[in-house]
Amino acid sequence: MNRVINNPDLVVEDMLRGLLAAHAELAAGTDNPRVIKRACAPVAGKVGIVTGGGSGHEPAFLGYVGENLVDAVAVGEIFSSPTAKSFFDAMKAADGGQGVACLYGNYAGDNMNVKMAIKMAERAGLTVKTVVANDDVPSAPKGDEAKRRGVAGEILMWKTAGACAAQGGSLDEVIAVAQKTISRTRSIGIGLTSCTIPAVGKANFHIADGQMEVGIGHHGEPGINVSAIVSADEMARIMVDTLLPDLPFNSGDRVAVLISGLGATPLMEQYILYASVAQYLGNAGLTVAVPLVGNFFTSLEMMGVTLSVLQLDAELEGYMKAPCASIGLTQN
Amino acid sequence: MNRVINNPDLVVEDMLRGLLAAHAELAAGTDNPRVIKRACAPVAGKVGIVTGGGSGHEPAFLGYVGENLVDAVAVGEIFSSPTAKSFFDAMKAADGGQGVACLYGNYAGDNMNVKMAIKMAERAGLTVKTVVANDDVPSAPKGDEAKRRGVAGEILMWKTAGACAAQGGSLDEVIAVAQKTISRTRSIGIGLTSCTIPAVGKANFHIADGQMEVGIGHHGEPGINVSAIVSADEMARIMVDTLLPDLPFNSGDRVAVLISGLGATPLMEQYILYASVAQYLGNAGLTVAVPLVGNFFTSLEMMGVTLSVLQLDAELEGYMKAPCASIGLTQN
Amino acid sequence: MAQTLTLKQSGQIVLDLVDTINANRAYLSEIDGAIGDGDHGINMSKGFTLCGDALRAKPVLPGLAEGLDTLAMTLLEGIGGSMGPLYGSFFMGLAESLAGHETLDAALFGEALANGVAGVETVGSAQVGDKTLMDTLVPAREAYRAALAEGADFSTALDRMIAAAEQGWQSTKGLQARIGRAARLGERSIGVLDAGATSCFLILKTLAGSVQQRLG
Amino acid sequence: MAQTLTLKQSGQIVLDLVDTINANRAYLSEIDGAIGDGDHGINMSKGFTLCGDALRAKPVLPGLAEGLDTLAMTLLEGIGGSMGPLYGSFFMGLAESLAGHETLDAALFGEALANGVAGVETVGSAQVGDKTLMDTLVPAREAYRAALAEGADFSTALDRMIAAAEQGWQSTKGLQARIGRAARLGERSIGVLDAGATSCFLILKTLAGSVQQRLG
Ligand SMILES: Nc1ncnc2c1ncn2[C@@H]1O[C@H](COP(=O)(O)OP(=O)(O)O)[C@@H](O)[C@H]1O
Ligand SMILES: Nc1ncnc2c1ncn2[C@@H]1O[C@H](COP(=O)(O)OP(=O)(O)O)[C@@H](O)[C@H]1O
Ligand SMILES: [Mg+2]
Ligand SMILES: [Mg+2]
Ligand SMILES: [Mg+2]
Ligand SMILES: [Mg+2]
Repeated sequence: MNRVINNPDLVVEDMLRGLLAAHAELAAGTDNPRVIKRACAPVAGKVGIVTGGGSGHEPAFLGYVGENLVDAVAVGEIFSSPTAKSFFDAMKAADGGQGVACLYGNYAGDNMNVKMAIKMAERAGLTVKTVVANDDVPSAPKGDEAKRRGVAGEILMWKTAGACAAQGGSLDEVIAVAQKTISRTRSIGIGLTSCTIPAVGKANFHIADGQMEVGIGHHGEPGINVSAIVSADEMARIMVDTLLPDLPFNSGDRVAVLISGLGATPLMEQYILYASVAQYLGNAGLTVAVPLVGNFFTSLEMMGVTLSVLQLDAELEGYMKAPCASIGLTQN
Repeated sequence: MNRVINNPDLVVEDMLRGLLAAHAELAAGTDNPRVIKRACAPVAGKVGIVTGGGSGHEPAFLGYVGENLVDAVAVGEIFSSPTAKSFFDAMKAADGGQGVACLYGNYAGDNMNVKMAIKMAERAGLTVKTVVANDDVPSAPKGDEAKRRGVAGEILMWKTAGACAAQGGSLDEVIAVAQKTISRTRSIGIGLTSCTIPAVGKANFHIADGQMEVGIGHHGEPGINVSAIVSADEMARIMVDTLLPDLPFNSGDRVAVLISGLGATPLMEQYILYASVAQYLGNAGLTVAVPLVGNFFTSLEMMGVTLSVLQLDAELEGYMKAPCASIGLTQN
Repeated sequence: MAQTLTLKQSGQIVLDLVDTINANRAYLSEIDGAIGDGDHGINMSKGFTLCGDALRAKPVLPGLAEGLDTLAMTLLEGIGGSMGPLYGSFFMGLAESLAGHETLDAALFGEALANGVAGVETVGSAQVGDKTLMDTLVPAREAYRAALAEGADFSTALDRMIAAAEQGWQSTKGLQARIGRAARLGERSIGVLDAGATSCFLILKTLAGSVQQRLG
Repeated sequence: MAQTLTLKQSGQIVLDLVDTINANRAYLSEIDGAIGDGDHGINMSKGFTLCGDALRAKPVLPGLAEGLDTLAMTLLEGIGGSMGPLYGSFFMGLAESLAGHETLDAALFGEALANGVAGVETVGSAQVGDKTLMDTLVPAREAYRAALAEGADFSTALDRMIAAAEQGWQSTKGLQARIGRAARLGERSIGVLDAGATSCFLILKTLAGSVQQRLG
């Protein structure tokens, strides 16, 4: 293990210490050490945006706390859901009196903890509504969308919902925007190497050298198939061919495209992939109105990439292009 | 090789294609396929900022083309200096009539190519002045600073000089700011794994599993020593203890701190390192006025980190905090 | 033999549960290691230990209802993943039913058990046969209900509950996991016990035993 | 034997240089592989081939001065790293000295050679003994100058230049690299030839041979 860590059991604590030390203007701690909030949260009169999930995906989730984005985030152990209490505390931290939109990913643990957190929130008199991201196409067949996992498309939903909330949207409006965003988003990942949770010390899944796993999940969940690594162009073709028919996307659509490296894949290669993705999307008659390329949602030091495509409309395009400031995404 | 590439000999071309497709508002190509400029460059009446270097360090160098940063960049093969012609063409692309500041790193190839480019620029009637970054402390002993390599500290010099130029600084003022920045910056890297140039196909240096190389260069240049990996806290101590006496930094100084992952080291671990770095700097009486943590200057998929510390004064702090927009760094 | 116990004086039962989980920490992780990620004992023991510490830190040991509520809240606070919400809602269900009562009798226990199981069902949406703790819980609830319907006394009903819980737990050996981490293994998950069903049996058995002991 | 050649009609000499480098592509990379990164032949051949293509694409083959200038510019345009600027400035130095002249005689060649070597010196700052192409270039320049001073004719001076270049090149075998990539190896760089010194010898030998051929 070639890591920059102290006690492997305390990597999340140590990370949070560093992150809070570095970004005092952006993010602040709370009484719950596993809840990070915007320095100015709760913002009175604004719908609060909450998310949360396991650690190891940095800058997701906590890196999207910021201006016109997420107000508070619940932080779990590596690849493990935050506690119900942490989700609840994040809701409290985000509540500016207009209710809270809890926008998270479709994983068993997160679903259960959010459910319990909402129970606690109801007792405390908070209004909370949720949207569950299920953008990962390979994780369940079409028709069974409710079973699909949430992956990097979550970022797009935080972006649009965060912008809507910042512009004064009501809870129902914010929820509708988040839901519309994720309903129009399709994602797929390709994994090239596995990763190692520091406290475990050995890889908890395996991809043989020279192999790629198409459709792999953010924690090594099995994908559609394993085959010999193909060219970036061929990867792009496979990914685009999987995503476009699923929504379906149509010629003439304007889209947001998010390519995220999974951790160890160089930015150079992410742009190489984007070149082909852009071409295949163009061939299909789509216009990329919002392109995002970088390490937005990672899995420790996995090699690989994910592609997310969001079918825009005028409202979503406006929200996607709105300014924001956070560790994970800043635009002006 | 678990890579997302097409032809290994054309990775730079393919990357540039993707990058230009993704960032049309920010960056534009030029007649020279190895020169990228700001979409709006040259900006009339503004000093042009030029840099350049080998590829494989993304987002450096080309990712810092943008608003209040670099105007044009010469792009080399992986880990290899751009051609003299490319540096010259970048100078032409950046020249808005007030001269060009070419701010690059101290490597034999870059030095020679910039020298020849300046010869060409003189013939073409351009005024070019240079600052050579030499912030990497382990690459030569104190007293021999001119022999030191330039590493991530280059980003700080682009930032301050870019801001100075944007605010109307003359060529001499811009050069003075860049020189002051790099003269007050000290950097050190620790490498934990090596990396592989796609066209070569095997690692061109080696770090044994469980070992770390303190002071390693961005292309695997040998460091000060190789030892068993220590804790992040101990790494921070070694790094801080190397940098502080070298300038020297003094109690009461305000500093900018830049931690960069070398490619495959997760952001989580970079923040773990920052937690300890901030503490050791605090112990020494320094105040971190500008903290930057992320993959700012990488070496393909190397694992490891670099630390750069810049001794601020009021002028430099202002320039460091000025807004900017680019792939590598956006702040508002 | 008494047919009720005083809730206020029965807070020790929660500490018995804590002891049981801690005593079986390694065993539970070992079972989870076969078809899961080997951390079930660690997860459970982390949450239960927090609760034990919280209860022991109080000047007076709280009664059973409050103790179970503390257990629920510390699980929801102390462990993420799925065990926090699943066992958290189980114990919250028990605590909610007992709240406001002075004594625990057979009927109230049955009500509380059903409420706890319903909580797990709502949160986890697992069915009997999915190879989870529901395979222990549902037969236990059914057997207890049937025993009361047949006129059994409190202690006898608890015996019947435990027998059914044990059978349900053991049945997981032959099941293919359809939910949770082990579901990924498909047929390869058949042949070993389920970790959650195991901890659940140990919890019910301790709960029943401690109640029976107090019934005299 | 004539003592001058017409520059306008000697552009073929540049194509001879291109052929020499391409013929030795593998050999040069092999030498670089021993203590460098094994790409010297690739780097050189890339730049020289570009120049050959550019020259052959012109309706009329340019003369020697213009041809050398094209070679210099294509190297500066086509290869980054250190070979572009080093050989670029060498050939630029030659071209600058020849520019404006109609004929090449022994004195002008000596002037051009010195100017080219000065260009390499300025750009690369390497000294004799550092195990670089300077170990070929500097003895070559000195020997040529001495030959002229002693009254040797053009062709003889070129023979003396090549003999010294070869000796200088061979001397790199015993040297420890103090500059460039091989310097990292310290003492381990001793015992093999330097790649740049090798390509430089091949270039000077071809240049001299082609000139001599034209002197008749
Ligand atoms: N939806 C669910 N409903 C009920 N029990 C579940 C559910 N999902 C998982 N389980 C139980 O969780 C147990 C695993 O718990 P544990 O190892 O602590 O968590 P994890 O699987 O996150 O490592 C399984 O043995 C199973 O009994
Ligand atoms: N500063 C310098 N001055 C003169 N020659 C140099 C200098 N640095 C390197 N060289 C020459 O460069 C040669 C290596 O060239 P090449 O392999 O093409 O480049 P690289 O080392 O970048 O791979 C060495 O053999 C040496 O002769
Ligand atoms: Mg487990
Ligand atoms: Mg687990
Ligand atoms: Mg070489
Ligand atoms: Mg080379």
